[in-house]
Amino acid sequence: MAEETATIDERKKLEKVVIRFAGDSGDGMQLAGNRFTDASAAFGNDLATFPSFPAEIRAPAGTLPGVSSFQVQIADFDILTAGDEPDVLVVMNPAALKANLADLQPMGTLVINTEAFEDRNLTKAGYESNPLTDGSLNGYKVIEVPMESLTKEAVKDSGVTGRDVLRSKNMFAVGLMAWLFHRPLEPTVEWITAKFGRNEAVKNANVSALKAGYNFGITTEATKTTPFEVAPAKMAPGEYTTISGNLALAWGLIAASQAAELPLFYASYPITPASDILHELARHKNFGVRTFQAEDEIAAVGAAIGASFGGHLAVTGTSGPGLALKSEAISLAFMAELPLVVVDVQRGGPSTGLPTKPEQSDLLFAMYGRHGESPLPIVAAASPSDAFASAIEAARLALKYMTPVILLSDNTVATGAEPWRLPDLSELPDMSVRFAEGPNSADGRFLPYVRDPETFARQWAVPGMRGLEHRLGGLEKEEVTGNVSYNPQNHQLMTDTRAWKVANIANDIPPLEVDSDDGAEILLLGWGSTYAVIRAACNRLRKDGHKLARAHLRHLNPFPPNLEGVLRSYEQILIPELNMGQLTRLLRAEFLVDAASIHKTAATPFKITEVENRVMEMLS
Amino acid sequence: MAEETATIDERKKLEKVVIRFAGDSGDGMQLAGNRFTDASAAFGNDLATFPSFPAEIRAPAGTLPGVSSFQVQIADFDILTAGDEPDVLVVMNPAALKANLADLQPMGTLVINTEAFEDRNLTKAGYESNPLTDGSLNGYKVIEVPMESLTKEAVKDSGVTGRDVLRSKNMFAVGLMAWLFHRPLEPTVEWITAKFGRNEAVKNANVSALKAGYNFGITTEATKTTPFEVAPAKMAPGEYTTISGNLALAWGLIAASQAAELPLFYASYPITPASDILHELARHKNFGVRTFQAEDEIAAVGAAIGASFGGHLAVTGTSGPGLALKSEAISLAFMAELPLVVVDVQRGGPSTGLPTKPEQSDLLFAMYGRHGESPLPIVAAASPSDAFASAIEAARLALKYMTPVILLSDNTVATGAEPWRLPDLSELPDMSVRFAEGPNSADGRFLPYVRDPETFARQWAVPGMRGLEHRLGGLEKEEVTGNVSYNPQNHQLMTDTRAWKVANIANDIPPLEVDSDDGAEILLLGWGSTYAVIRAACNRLRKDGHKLARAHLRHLNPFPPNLEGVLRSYEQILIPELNMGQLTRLLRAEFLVDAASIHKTAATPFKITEVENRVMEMLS
Amino acid sequence: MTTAEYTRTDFQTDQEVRWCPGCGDYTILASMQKYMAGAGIPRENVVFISGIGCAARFPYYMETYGLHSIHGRAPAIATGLATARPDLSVWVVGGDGDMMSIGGNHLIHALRRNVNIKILMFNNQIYGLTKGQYSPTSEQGKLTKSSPMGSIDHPFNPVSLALGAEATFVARTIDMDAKHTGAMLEAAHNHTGAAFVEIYQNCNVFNNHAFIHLTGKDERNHNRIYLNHGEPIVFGVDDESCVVMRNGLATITKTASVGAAEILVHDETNVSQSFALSRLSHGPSGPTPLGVFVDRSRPTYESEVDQQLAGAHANKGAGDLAKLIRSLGTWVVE
Amino acid sequence: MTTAEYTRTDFQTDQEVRWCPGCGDYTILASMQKYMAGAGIPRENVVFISGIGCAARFPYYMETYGLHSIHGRAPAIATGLATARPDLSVWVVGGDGDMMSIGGNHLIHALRRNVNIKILMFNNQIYGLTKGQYSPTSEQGKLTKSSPMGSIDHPFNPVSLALGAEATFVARTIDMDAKHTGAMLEAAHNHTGAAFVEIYQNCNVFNNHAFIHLTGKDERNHNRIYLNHGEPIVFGVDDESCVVMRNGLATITKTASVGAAEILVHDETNVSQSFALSRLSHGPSGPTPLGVFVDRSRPTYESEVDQQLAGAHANKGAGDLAKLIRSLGTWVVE
Ligand SMILES: Cc1ncc(C[n+]2csc(CCOP(=O)(O)OP(=O)(O)O)c2C)c(N)n1
Ligand SMILES: Cc1ncc(C[n+]2csc(CCOP(=O)(O)OP(=O)(O)O)c2C)c(N)n1
Ligand code: SF4
Ligand code: SF4
Ligand SMILES: [Mg+2]
Ligand SMILES: [Mg+2]
Repeated sequence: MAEETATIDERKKLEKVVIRFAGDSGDGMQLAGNRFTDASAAFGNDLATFPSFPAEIRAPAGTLPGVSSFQVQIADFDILTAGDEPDVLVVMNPAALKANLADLQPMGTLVINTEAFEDRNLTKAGYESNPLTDGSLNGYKVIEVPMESLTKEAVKDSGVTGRDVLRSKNMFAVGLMAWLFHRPLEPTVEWITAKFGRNEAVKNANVSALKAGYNFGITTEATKTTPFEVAPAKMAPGEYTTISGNLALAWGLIAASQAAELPLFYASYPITPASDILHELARHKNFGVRTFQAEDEIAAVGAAIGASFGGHLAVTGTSGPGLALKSEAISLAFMAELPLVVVDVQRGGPSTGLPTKPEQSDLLFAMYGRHGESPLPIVAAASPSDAFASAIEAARLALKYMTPVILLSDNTVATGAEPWRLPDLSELPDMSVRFAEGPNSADGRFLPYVRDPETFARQWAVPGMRGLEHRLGGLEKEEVTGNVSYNPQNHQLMTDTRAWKVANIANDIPPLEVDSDDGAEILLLGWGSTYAVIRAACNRLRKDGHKLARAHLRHLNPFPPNLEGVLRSYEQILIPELNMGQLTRLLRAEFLVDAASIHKTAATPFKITEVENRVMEMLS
Repeated sequence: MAEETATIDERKKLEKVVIRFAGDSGDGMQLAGNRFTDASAAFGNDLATFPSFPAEIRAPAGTLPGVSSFQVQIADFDILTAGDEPDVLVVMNPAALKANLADLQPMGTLVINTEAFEDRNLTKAGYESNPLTDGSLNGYKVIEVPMESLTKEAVKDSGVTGRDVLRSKNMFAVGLMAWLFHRPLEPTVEWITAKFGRNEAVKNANVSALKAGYNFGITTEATKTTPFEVAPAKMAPGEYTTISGNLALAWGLIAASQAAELPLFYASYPITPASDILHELARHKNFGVRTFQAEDEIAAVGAAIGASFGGHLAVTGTSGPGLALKSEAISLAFMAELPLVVVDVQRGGPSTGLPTKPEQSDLLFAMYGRHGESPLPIVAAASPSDAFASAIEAARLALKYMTPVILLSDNTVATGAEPWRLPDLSELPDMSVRFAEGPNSADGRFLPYVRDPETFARQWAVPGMRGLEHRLGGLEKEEVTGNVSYNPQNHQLMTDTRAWKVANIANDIPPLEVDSDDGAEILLLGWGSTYAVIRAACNRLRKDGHKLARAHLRHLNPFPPNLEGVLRSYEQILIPELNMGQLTRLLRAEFLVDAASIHKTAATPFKITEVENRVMEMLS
Repeated sequence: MTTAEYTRTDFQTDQEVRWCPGCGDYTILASMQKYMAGAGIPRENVVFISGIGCAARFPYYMETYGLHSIHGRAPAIATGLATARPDLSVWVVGGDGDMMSIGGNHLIHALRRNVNIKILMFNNQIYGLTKGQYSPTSEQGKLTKSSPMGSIDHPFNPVSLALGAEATFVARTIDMDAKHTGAMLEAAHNHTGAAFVEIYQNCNVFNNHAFIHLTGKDERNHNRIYLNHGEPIVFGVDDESCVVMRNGLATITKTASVGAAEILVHDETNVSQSFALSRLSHGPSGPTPLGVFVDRSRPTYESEVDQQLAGAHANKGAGDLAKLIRSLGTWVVE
Repeated sequence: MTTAEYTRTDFQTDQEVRWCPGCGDYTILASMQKYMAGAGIPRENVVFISGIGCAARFPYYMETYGLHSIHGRAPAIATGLATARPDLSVWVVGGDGDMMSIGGNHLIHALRRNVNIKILMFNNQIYGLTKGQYSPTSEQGKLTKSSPMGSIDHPFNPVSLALGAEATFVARTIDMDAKHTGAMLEAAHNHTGAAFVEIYQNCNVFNNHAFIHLTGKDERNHNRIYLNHGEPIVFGVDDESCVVMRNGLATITKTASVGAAEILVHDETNVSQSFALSRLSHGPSGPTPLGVFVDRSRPTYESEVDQQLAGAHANKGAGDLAKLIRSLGTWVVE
């Protein structure tokens, strides 16, 4: 077959490569990126992706705000982030070039859809002269491709007409990249067939464009650049899939519902970047999942509280602005001691902020974002695949301790994707719930605030259970009976009890694991989506011979019991955060440790080098 | 006159005395307490009050939850709290006795309305035998008064009938206390006349009951106890009034509106204990004050934001649950950089909590209670009268720095009363606002995010100003232009700028004043309503010869610039708080100081002795 | 105990009832306990959910399951509970502030969705618990603590609002008429879907005599217009008055002055006509219709949820987690 | 520049308009800019306030004052602004989600209070900005991302809801009919008080053709029922159809089949009758009334606020702070 003409030996062997597809929102770049990613995953590469798209549904075609991009890093070893500067940049129009060129590696490869570089588009992108001809691309390896006419030509027999003709040009790009990186075409052809099977013309057009792109590579022998090769990654043996954080979180909730043997009730009001959790769960009604799209976030958390009172595993999901609206009701669930998982997929704030950009700036809000003394357990997902286990852990704590739990995800986790080694489902934690079984007082009544001596969780009795009728509410409760009480000593007791109940969870979570070199002087401590970049920075620094320790917190409240000891074992501590240093503040307050913070709120994840450089500064 | 028969010399001279009136909600105890307080104020005593009433409008008559009480401390020197254990307890029924007796000083004076001690009432209060006769009151000086028949007798010619007859018995109690403490009757008579003037019968009844109480004291020669005397206090010269915190806060807002020459717009949704601010402001429409009772707290803050956009001094007031609901909109005001004062009159939390009880547990919520990075200035009122100046300060900061400001009050400040030396109104701060005067860009446009180089406040242009049309919003703003921007560097810049703008306020607030003894080893640091108890504890400890320092924070964010220095000057720091140690957490995080915390959430203010004892422990 | 053996006291709790003496809430509580005793619903399947306010303390006094939640959110919480647990009998209780001020949005959404919950709004036209501010149902001009020169808010007509919000059942009754209250509770319960019942309730402390035109010995005979499905709408002493439709408006006239055929016949299934009836009074200051305005049928929200679950189950089989996590395609690393 | 000299471009901003090509929002924006150019209101006195959504980006494109606020809260913010500044012309713009889902409560309260704000709801029956979930005006059964088996929410009828909420002005128009849109904007502006205008708006990306029955070349002639005050309600080709009242219901029939006197005459001041008209359609799937449903007069909220301020001023004189702080009585310590 033609695909084989370029042999592996002629190709550049790379350990990893970062590719970015960029074009207009209408150019189908997300789809192109995803297809390429899946083909790479199937080929056995490790990978991590970072999609980026405008907050507008569709900003004007050809303009800078309209640029959409998708970055993927593929490697033959265990990688973590979508990478810093791309090695290869595919641009479909001048705006995409303008918005992305600064990130491309020096001497990086630039694949350009030349036909889009006509005057109107150049003006829209703010170019005064044509970069293709004015010498400004001299520092790069440019592959010029007349993608539109080639696509037109390729699809002319497929049966598509009008707009649909050029729609396939993203597949042309995927095909070309497949050649460049020696990806198989089959997974993509299969996908196209599954997706467009019913529309023969569109299917044919896409397959033809894909192959045309691949063939263009072969034919032109890559317009004189050498094709790249990334060998399959050495990943732990097992069965893998590629998963985004939102999907993993949704599936984790379903898994928790099965482990707890409780129906799942998910109430939400759509909001970027959390909506996909709702969409995903809505598709799985055969798992007994009820999704409720509420009139607003308050109604969503309210409905979840109602479902929790009714004995379901109740979850409500949102992003920052929605968490703000839920604050008062979460406080009710805290007082009523009802299990509830509150998912916050963080995005750039404050206010409406930057809805499609990553940020970790809701940690202190999760911690202190309620009036009165109302501490809650907080769990954070570290990566797309980790969202599965984090969701299960959040549900486990909520049910076992009869409390709302905040589960933090963020835009990077939620919309990024990575290979996920499928878990052994028989090893899900035991989460079976023990409902109250009968009256628990000498006089035959049910007292809702009788507590488990170990967890201090109160008993859960749900409507329908005969003889256990009781009333809950938001006024201070009398210990044991749960009656309304304004008694001063009781208020003190209950405040202490609620705080203690949450603090005590520290005894029920694994100690913080530290990946430490002997003689490490500096501890890199993270939480949430900085996991990938911290590990990557660590890997690089270690390759350079530096001795480091690295740990990542899944539990932000309470902290793992050994955290203080860990902190005191290192001379220096560095905490990278996509905020103004929120975990750092918590640790300072809690342990009086002078941890250093590297933080930013620049609507983008850390670059590995940013963390690396800071560590180097601290080491010197 | 009969009143003079007991001469001063025969009376016990006291420096201070604590009196508590307690009865059923329907017995008019708050009114009795207030009348007695005013009479004492007029007499020149310093005083502080602490009302306490059930959260129910009217819990069942005669029951414990129905008990309402009012405590006042009067003194001949500068006092601060309503006192710990009362010296004199007036009880109108068995429930009031049961609920309050434990607090009475050993050998304290107990004034009892004996006629209420019949079987039904005893049962309702949960007494199995009659405390009047079973010896359980042996440790007290009991003054038994058949108050009902005496009142009936006294008012029989006044013209009142039915229920109104016994309504006056609270005035009987006030009269008796007036005799006991040698208060003049005139202020009370005047007040009755002003209040009931139009209803001759009710007026007469109240005056007669009042005098009857006084005369009962004279006649029975205090049933053999010696009457008390508290000489007028030595207060700073000046004109005084007695003021509650809610009123002082409302008046402070009016003063700010005058100083800023902006109309005041107050939007609120009723909530205990903040409602009285709304009620008070609604009465002063002739000051150009607009009050808006919104459909909920979100609408209230929304309307205030609208009014602020329109150029008014906009304020929204609430308590904890309402602050939770306002969180998202406050974040909008923060992003739009619009001036706004948000008043939170804290109460016992979490959730609905203890709506009528004091607590300071919203500090961390005020600090961190918004998604994203959104620091706000926080100002807290230390006492009822201090609410006046605090309100002015909050408004000053909001207007000068174009930012929402959180003004914290609490139940103790809001509903307590104290003498207030009237300020010299000509010394209100200069708060005149400089609106934008015209286009501020080279091309003749108005750019809303052009900043003052000193305060970093952006310019304020309001609708109606020609040529200054502009758009604000909650998406991230581009520096200078205020256009929507998803640019990463800009987001970092704006996050930093907003944080810096607030941090910079530290240079515009007075340094923390420390009332320090030479050689003081321990610093007592407080904020909000603990002011009084901390001062009182300090006074006592100093009388015992201890060397102490004491300081009180009005600004919780940013802190006064000298705070770190102050903290580092003392070996030990003690922070009393009615929460679980929230200021302590802030200081630990900010300065890594190991401050000690004495805290409680027991629905009552600190007792002086609680603070005193803790200091003694630390000193030893 | 079987449901047939219930008496009123079986629905009383050990909590002292803490309303002001004379408050209309007592009467409504008694009507509810009486109704429940005879309703035949097992106590353990009944849930009362309320927000905050005097009225909202109701759940503490009903020996059933209950949740005294937060201000305004009871309809949302009840929606979640009823959707999760269609087997229960879910009742929502709240004041006019709770339901129509802060809770207005949840109320109208619960009504349009036709969640099978019974919403009782105790309308005393005042904020009781916070000691007397005007509410969204207070008449204009009302002097209260927050409106010392008179309220300027034009009030809602709760029946009109509910009808405009697609309610399938709307009724009005009054605390003092215990029999009628009981009948409305029964009708609400028998309706499959969201039921909204406005109950005029006297707050004798902060808004005494608000309903005097409907409760005064004399006035009530002139002003209570009882609606009965299929019957001509007549009222007053000896049915002296009646309602007719004139120029698209429901209008009161003397029965003697019109032919029998002209008298409007009440039709619970006709939303437009009932809306017109709701405009006869805007607050209880004159002749005011009481009874069921609308009772029509539409599938309940939770029944449709259940149907979709059952449908998905039938089509795809019980959820298989192992399959789900493989659904995007997998590959194996050896 | 005087207001007489305004042209449409004077209301365009320097911001690129960022809706999808073909979105109905463009048409409405053009209608608004055209209307504003001729309305005679000084630009600096005009304020557009919106929430969040595609529609809610509107203020960025109007060269007036503007506030792109947060989701659902625009009516509340506008209420504050209009109350503080009755001299301004305050417009609220939002989508069906913004106004009727999260913002439903503020909407109905603004309407009952009759705040002098003009509320334009761009109803595309979908959540556009969040990429296509069903909204409170989506038809039942709609397949969306969040309702893969079809939406089970019974939608609001926005006109009915507004009428039930005591609105003094309610109208409906459609993006594609720019002339009618302009006329509705003008009528809303001319109305003194809260005006609610539902504008059917095509979202060609997530809900294309939702209004095809009213915009399709052929269908529109059959389905647009234009309401005109004082005129009999006839529509269709050659006015072949008309509306009559039957058994309290507005009903469509053939014009030829009824006597002229029987045809319903539209009366903007009659809420009951207009409510009946609003029930003719529940979403734009057949004959649907367009035009002003109700336009009646009630004092505006802000005028009453101002009156109370003026009254207090007249009675008590200008506020005197020195007196105020002494109003509880004072004493002097020498
Ligand atoms: C979020 C919040 N805002 C305000 C309050 C204060 N609040 C409690 S009940 C109430 C209104 C009471 O009126 P209504 O609902 O009519 O009940 P009623 O007391 O008259 O029965 C208010 C404003 C609160 N508890 N929570
Ligand atoms: C508090 C909050 N919740 C949710 C969102 C997400 N969100 C933005 S716009 C929108 C709905 C958009 O629909 P609509 O109001 O009909 O406007 P359209 O985009 O269709 O014009 C939602 C749910 C948000 N921005 N803020
Ligand atoms: S305040 Fe009014 S509504 Fe509340 S309990 Fe008292 S009488 Fe009833
Ligand atoms: S998503 Fe729909 S409503 Fe939004 S801009 Fe695009 S076409 Fe218009
Ligand atoms: Mg009420
Ligand atoms: Mg929409």
